[in-house]
Amino acid sequence: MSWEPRIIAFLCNWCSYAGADLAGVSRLRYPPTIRIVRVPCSSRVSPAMILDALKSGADGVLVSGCHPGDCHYLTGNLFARRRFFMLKKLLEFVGLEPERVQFAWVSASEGDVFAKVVSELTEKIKLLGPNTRFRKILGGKI
Amino acid sequence: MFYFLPREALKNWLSEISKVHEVFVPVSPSGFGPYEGKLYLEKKTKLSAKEFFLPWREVILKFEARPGALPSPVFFEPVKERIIFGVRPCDAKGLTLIEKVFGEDPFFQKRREKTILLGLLCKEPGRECFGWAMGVNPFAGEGLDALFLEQAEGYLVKLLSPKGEKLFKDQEAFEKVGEEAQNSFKKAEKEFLEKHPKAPALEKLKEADLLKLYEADFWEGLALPCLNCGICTFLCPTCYCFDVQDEVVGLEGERVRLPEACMFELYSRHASGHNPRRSPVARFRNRFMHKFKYFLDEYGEPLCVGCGRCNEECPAGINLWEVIRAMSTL
Amino acid sequence: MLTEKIREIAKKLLEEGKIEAFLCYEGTSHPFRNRAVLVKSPEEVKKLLWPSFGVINLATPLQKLKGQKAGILATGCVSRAIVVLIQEGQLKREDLFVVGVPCPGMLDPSKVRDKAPEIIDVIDDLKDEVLIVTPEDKIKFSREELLRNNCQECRHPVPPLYDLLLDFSGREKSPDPYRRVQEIEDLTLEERWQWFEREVLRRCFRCYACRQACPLCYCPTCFVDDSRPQWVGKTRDLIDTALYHLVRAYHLAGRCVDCGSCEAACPMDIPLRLLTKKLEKEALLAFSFEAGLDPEAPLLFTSFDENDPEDFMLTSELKASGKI
Amino acid sequence: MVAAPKKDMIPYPARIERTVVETEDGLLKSFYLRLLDEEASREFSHRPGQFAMLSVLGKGECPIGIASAPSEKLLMFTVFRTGLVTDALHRLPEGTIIGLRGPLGNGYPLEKFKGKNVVLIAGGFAVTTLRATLVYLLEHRADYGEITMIYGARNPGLLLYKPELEAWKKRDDLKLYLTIDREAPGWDGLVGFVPQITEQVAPSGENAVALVCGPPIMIKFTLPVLEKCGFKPEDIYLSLENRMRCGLGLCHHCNVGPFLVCKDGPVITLAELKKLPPEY
Repeated sequence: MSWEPRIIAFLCNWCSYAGADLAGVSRLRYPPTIRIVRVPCSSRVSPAMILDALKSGADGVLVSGCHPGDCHYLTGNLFARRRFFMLKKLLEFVGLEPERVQFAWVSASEGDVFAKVVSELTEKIKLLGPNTRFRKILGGKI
Repeated sequence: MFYFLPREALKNWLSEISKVHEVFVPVSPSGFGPYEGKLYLEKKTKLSAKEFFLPWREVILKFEARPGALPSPVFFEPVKERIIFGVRPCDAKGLTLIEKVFGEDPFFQKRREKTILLGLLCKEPGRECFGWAMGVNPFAGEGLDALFLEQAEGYLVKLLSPKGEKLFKDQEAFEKVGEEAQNSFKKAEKEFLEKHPKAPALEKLKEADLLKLYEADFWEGLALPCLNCGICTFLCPTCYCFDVQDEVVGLEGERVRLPEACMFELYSRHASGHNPRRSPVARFRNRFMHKFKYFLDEYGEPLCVGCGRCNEECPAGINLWEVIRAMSTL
Repeated sequence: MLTEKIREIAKKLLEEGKIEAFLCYEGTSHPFRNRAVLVKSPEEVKKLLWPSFGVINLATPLQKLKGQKAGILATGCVSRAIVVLIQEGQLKREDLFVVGVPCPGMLDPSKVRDKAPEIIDVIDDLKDEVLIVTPEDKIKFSREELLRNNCQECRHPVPPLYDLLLDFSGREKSPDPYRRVQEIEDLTLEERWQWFEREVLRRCFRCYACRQACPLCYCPTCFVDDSRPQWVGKTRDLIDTALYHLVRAYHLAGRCVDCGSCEAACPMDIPLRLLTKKLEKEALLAFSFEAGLDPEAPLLFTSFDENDPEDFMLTSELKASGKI
Repeated sequence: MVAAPKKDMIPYPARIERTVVETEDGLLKSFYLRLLDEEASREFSHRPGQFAMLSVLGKGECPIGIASAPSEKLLMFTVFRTGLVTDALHRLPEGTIIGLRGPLGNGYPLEKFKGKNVVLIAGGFAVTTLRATLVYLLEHRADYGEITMIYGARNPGLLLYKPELEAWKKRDDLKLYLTIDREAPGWDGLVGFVPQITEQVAPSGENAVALVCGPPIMIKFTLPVLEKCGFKPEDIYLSLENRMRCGLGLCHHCNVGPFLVCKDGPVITLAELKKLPPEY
């Protein structure tokens, strides 16, 4: 059996979740690799949540929110953008594969973009292989 | 009984016994590791041999992580009998103090049973050492199975237990030595004890009133620089507090025991949020009251072997002696 | 000389009743360790000194003094930590009397420690030379060599906030603050993970001294101590330890003033500062942001710019390659 | 009478036979447990005032007072939902197997109370081990003098063990005073805080012991009342609680000065308590 990546996707309730919904309703094809966690806003997603997903065995994490200017809470995504920028730099710095943690803007009307994002991310992670670096194993390395 | 091991034969002998035993030695200034040719014997290591008896991660149960599953107990079971070489006498003494509390704890006991402890006397006391003041006689080798004294040509080895005697019964590298060698050991011991008396502070602490000590006003000032981190407790060869945690990954679960520091806010916090030692100074006070009053009152000895690691490593510059001085001159 | 100045001003402030207590450093029996001390009367100021080894930021113990008007000796990084604490509502400006000092930099205990097997005393001229006194000898070293890494890389030796600035000529701004960060950045991804695992994860035994020493880690309950959900396992598991160090560093993004207390407190000599220094570098390059310079300014993460970079995002990448 | 606690920290498997939601806010739930291991079940004997560690694998353990009397077939624990483990416990359906380690701690020295009057004073959900005590006392009614119980809760909906309270009310060999903090519709009993009611009831300290369990604030104000009634500090029994890990006197989390709540307690007389630092 070939290995399929497992990707945790934190989608904002107002745009990206609706975008994912639209992708489904429109019967767009994309790989069944994501497990969606609906969050009120992309800025709700903390680094601990992202790293916890990887630690628990996810092969990749996607955080997706509204385009700048479209945030339901006006500026949540703009705060989030700065934070994710810094987080991504930090993760790269310590040698975590940068492809595993991705950020996107997907609006409610962009079902096609959502499908593309998932396909592309799946491809990237397939190239990397399973997440062994940041996955916790009981009684593992000390 | 005494043996002698020529200095150059040490590494060879460690390799030899590694074939039969699991051998750990001090490998760097940081601490112990399996013997693979590397040996650091200049000074006492940062981490003591405590980690072999109260390990960083002692699994006590394994279980399937679903409601209603039955756990299976796990006990430490080494494939080969363990030997830890290069344990400092103060650290071994620390184990005997822990044993006063953990005498019936099967996890600690199992590890004691399956381990042979070979001690090594320090050439010189370190700058922060004060074991003698706490009543530790390093030459007595309490808690050890054998004790190595470094001399000009090699190591004089004093056997201290049946386990030690059994190990050395047929070690070819060692030669039996006579009375002269024994006398040189005794002489070294005598010289050491004359130079290093027990501190009178301990007797004063025994007599001190517990509540008066607790209420003393010096605690606030002493605790001000304290960061309430866990360095002193984790490095201490006598600190034995532990935490119990359930760890789950997927369907696999383990209940583990791990070292815990009384300096942490979480240490005494109830699930309700109430914390009897909420303030940093209360936690600071509790640590020293435990070592130099509660434990001393109950067992007649302080919960401290004077290894000086806390003084050496405390980033805030807290000195244990200043605390003892304040407590004993109240 | 600096010591006399400090005593003089502390005495004056206490005598005039401008402050109730003065927070500074004192000596210890250990030749290269200083300790925070709080003096409450003019008679006590003789304890105080300029700490060549004052490695723990005084803004950390300062937070134990809430409610009393305190004076504090502040180098650049202490002052900057105070600024951040004021920005974040943890300290009140009016409770403080900040005695600033243009900082000559401090010495690194672990660098000094390695210079001789036994050291009795360390004599620091606060300019060019350090004498390490051993039982047999006095050995001369260049001060620059023995400085703490964060002092070598310091961008703000002069305090940005003070009530009074001592007359002293401290260090110049570092011309090359990100050299060590650059060394890590130049490694391959694989090498960087190996570095992280070897230098950080395997050494750490979770004493949390880095968190406790940090003047800006003041949360009543740290995320490490949360139980519902429990983000971080408590054992020395490498991944849990990684999660701790990454989130700890991240929580200091745009806040860290590079005082180096975390690294100095670490008993295992983990290069913790590199993580926060990396974030400091990124904040400076991408957002022209530096922490702790102006108590009125917004924080990095409580502000944004519409033109903040977003080329790191997957959607930007897809757009650039014409896929969306 | 009481078996020495197992030292290995391995819990007995115990089945939740029945659960009862005790209070209207749903935060208190009683768990009736049966030990699966027959030998353990035979050996398990406790005295009122002791506790056990209940464990939900994957979440952890927590110390809970044993609310059932030794004579009762099922072990009963009334658990306040407040932390990680108790929250998990509350979610478990009947029939689930959990872990149980105990009995732990000292319990009340009930033999010492023989021939004496016994006053039980409880506030809120701390009543649990006093329920065990009362059941025991009533079973051995002839051994004891007058038995008085004062039990208060914030409102009627927060009183535990209501069917039993009704039955106890009817007994003439027990003086039962139930009280609530403020007037509430449908409540025709006493109104007032426990210390006030204790003052009104004024039990005599003559040849009597008092067992007090409740929130710290209630205890703080009840103790002076009892001393005024003539109870000596040696005759006032309290039950402490602190964060705990092992329950065996090893891990040291629960220390109040030199006193380990898990091993030396949880029951302690006021006289002993006065010798300890106030860290509880």
